[in-house]
Amino acid sequence: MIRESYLNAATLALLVAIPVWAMSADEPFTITLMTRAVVFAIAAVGLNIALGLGGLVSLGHAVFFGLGGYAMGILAHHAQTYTAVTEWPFLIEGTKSMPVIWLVAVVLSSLAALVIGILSLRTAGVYFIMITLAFGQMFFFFAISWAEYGGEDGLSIYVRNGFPGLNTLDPIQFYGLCLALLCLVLAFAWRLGGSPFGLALNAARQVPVRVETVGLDPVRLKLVAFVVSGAITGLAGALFADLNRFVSPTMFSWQTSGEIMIFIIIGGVGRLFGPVVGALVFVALEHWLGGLSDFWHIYLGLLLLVIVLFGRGGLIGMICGREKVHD
Amino acid sequence: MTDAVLQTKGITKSFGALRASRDISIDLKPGEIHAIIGPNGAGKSTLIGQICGTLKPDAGSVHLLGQDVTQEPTRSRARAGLGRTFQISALAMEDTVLQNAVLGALGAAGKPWRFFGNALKDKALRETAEEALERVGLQDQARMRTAELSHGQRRQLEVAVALTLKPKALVMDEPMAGMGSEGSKILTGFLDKLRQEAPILLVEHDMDAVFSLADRISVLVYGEVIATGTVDEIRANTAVKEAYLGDEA
Amino acid sequence: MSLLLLIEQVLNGLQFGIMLFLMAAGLTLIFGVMGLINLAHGSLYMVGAFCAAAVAAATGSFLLGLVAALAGAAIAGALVELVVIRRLYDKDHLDQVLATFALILIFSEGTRWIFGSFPLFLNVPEFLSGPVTLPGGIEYPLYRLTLIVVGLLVALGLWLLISRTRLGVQIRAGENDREMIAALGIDIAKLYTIVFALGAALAGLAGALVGAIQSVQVGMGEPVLILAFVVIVIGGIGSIKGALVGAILVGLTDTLGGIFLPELLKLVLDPSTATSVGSSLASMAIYILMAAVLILRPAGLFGARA
Amino acid sequence: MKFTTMAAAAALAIGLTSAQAEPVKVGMITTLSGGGAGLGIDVRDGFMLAVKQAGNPDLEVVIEDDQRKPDIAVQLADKMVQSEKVDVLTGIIWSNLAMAVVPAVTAQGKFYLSPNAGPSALAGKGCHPNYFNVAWQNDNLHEAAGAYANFEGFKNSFILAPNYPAGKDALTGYKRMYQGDVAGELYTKLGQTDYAAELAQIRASGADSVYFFLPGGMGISFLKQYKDSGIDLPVVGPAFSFDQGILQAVGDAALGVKNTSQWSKDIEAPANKAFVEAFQAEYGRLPSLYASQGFDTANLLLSAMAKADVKDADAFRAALEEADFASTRGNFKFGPNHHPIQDIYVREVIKEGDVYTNKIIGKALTSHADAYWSECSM
Repeated sequence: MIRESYLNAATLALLVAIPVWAMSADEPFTITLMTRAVVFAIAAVGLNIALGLGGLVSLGHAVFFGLGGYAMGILAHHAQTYTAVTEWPFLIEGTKSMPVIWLVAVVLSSLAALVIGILSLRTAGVYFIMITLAFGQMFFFFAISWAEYGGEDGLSIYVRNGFPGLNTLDPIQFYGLCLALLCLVLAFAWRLGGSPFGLALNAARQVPVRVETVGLDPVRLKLVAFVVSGAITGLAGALFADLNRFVSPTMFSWQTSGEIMIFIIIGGVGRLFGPVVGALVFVALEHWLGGLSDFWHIYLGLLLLVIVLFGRGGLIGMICGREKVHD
Repeated sequence: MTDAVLQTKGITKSFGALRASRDISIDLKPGEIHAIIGPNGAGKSTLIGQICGTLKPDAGSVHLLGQDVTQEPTRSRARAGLGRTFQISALAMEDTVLQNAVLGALGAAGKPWRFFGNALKDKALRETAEEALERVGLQDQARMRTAELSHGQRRQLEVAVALTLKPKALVMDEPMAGMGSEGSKILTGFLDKLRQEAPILLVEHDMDAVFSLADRISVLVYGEVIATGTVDEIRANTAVKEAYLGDEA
Repeated sequence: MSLLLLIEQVLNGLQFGIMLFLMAAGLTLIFGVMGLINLAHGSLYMVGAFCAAAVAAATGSFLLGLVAALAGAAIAGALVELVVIRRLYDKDHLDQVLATFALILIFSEGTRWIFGSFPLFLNVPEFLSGPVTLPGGIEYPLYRLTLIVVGLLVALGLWLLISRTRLGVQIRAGENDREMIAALGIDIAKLYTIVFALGAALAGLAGALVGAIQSVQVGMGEPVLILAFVVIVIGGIGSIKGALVGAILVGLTDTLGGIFLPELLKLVLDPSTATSVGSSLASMAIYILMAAVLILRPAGLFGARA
Repeated sequence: MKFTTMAAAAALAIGLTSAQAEPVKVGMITTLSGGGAGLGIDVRDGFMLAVKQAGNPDLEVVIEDDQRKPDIAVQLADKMVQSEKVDVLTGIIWSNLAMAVVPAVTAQGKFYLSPNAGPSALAGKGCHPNYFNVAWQNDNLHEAAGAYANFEGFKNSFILAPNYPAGKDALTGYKRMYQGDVAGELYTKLGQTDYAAELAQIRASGADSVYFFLPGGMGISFLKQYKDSGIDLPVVGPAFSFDQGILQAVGDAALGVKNTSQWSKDIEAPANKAFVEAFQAEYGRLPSLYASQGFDTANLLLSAMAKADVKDADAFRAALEEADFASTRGNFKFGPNHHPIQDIYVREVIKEGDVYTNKIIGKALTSHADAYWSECSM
């Protein structure tokens, strides 16, 4: 058994080493793949706050991923066509600036998470899974028929958005940016886990009635977790859209929600680096298995089954054993 | 006569045809241990549920420190000073003993909205938590996972979490259940002293403990309080003997 | 819009709802008895349709195809239960969602591997094809009428099975108290396999019946699966009666919403905007219905309070 | 899935030699798994048949599966450009995937030859010198259907399509040519499989004909249910719902239905006869229009390779513009926006032995160009 902190450090080292190698070996596509994994990891770190800490099995996180994506798509679309997003009640211009887009993505997805959370948290268990799924489907069908922004065709952005001081078109620089954000989000999630809020949320997942008897409101704790979680997944959505320079309703589909959840389960639910390991492994599988056979989904399915049936706590659980007791 | 810390006035609760509480009026005075006894199915859990706020009575009211809290949720009653321990331990089993105690301190301080800073390194929270653990004798187990505690130790932790709230009144649901005789003895001694700090409404099956601790006893049968009085009065009460002690009498 | 057209559309909604019920009944039964969320239920629907298409093509008989669909889906269900599903009962919902999601991948690509990427042929049998004239002069396809009747018969059969048979007693016991069935000396493992196979057979039957008027292709199960989940969540998970009511509600909402929302909006918007906004709203309608039901009744219409 | 063909069958090459020795690397991104894989497989097989026949050792093809997901397609395009360093891309089936990929790769100086999708945005203002569409602009087949409706004298058509951009383009295309009235216009849910409600509306509308654009499984469902409903109006659709792959699944319900297509297996061009025979010999099934498009795409590319060096973009582009290859469609040339100018036929579904297939009954449009070329400036 390897200590989890060593494994985490090794994962971080890989996240730096592989792109550096890819650069020297002139394999820019490997960097693109790594960027994809890192962006997925951010989305999953977001979901993990709701799922791992709060126990909220949300099958609707694609909503936030998609909102982040469309925040980028719409703002950049208007910027590249030199039109205003809206002129009423006040003028909103498009933009090609990543920080602004990120801010909009985070605000939008938080608001959506607040509304969806308030409504969904009236239910629990399977009903919660299903009501979040329903909200996902609503956004999906809305996006498909929203002709102004491309409907099912989606929106193409011809040039990646800019970040002050960086050339984001250079794969390695954009990767660095995403990795920095991932580290930030991980640091946040780590601090959150040990914070008073994290402690209370953790207890609210296990024994809501206890949290209630010490004078706290477990539903409000979960709601805040859901909003924070949605905001981070929204940020990832904006990055994903910028990685592809494209957004489409697929980002809202229930399969997207399922995939974000799969990253976490592959890596290990509630583990700080679970989403990161899961996203890396998933992207690698998608790439290598896809190269082996047309029917690679079969192998992916079998692998997922093995992880669920025989691997308690995902890959990290298999390698490191149960979580160590925090001090 | 001093004012009651906790009081129910004629609370009534039915589940369908089953009348689980019938016009129950009991109170808890400062410094006392008031025991509730009764056979299985007498409605003890329903009564506690209404006092603590997990169930709403159909009629009647619950008063805490003179305030009508009938419509308040559990958490408001907790913040107002009502501590509770559960019959079946309700603890975060994956967390450590200390984390459970800190949770109580956190609730008492009413500050769960801090996303940064380690909860376990917060001086005020930790002191409150450690003090409570020490009082129940769990200081050496602070870093253990709660799931690894023995049954009796979990009971002690339940009490410790309740103590972190600095409660004005305690409701304890069978704290002795499943404890060895040694453990029961220690806990009995502890509760004996605790009553000066916070009066205790004690639901308990262990008659030795009840008779040695209680200042007053109420007997609940079929959702109704058939008698309230001192230990001696209850021992002498014929209605109780018939309804509750049955053949033994 | 004429009254006759309205009646015809209501019939359409009813028929769609009853097809959904066949899917949802198995799903809700499995959840009620075993507490399992089975995302792979749509795959069993697909298996039924493919079995029916293959056998009908080989024998030329639609009825043999139906038998094959029932048998094929039941066997596939029993196998899956024995190999995978029974290891999931004591796991949490999250693991169940993931494992059955994995089963979807395996079933879909496996079917494509065996049958290829092109849709299969399965047609309405000669004796059920074409329209009949109903009282009032409504022309309605005979096959769709048959579907309504078959669906109602299945609902009746399920009700009899659960209320009148020994298996039904065991199923009800399983829903109420898992320890009790063990205490009654019932072989739980066997009961679970039977219930799962029964649910699978219902899904397979639905797949074959619907496949005859739709397209028998890989991936046909997922859209129906989502709808079936909407149905059982609205009805209350575990309740057969809830599934029936939920299915008809969803069927009517979906069918009538698609027609009336654009028409209603034309009163306030210009026609092309109304058509487009109306169509969007219509495709969201059932999800809005589901969210609304859950917000008002968090455990569905007929669900036991969680 | 990735198989690299160095076209080892050089022995088969007869007289067709490349003018330049510079090899050309082609990246094909197409749908090979999941729903809709049939179309991608046909395009790939048609393309690879032409490659094999040519036996040109300078042509290397890399094939990847996009799973019909836009984000995967974009990622594969990045891979093709960054790692494989391809010169030409091709293969995408769906308009939404094309919109995600084409602008980015042409902006990076690569050529893109579309074997199937032709969204209007890329034909008009968004046209690009390096983008060539070898199939059709999305509206074309629908325009042809409109023209055919006039020819048949339809006065009151009921039209329906899914509620997404290609669906709206389809009905716009139909109405562009069609001169009669519209009895009803419906946008259905994407992926919808039950059309009972729509059929009831058609029956009640008093229309004299029906035009539908419902690709894939949607069309199969619609046709079966249409037949079963007993509605007796003539129905017309674009070739997508009547192609070789799905006709067998529709069966009798399709018999006699008219559809519009730029290709049919009975087009009287020698190249077409040879193609149909070779395809059947190679893969043991009849080719579809997607296969013919893949085949034409490869031959267009080969014809340009014979004339110019791909590294000389201007010369190569000029060679592509000439479209100097024997198309399976007979007449084929590019308009100023690099979209085809071609004849579009009306076909009828017939049964040949046990196999359902199409037969040409007339020409709907001759040397037809798309409606957007005037908006294109390049």
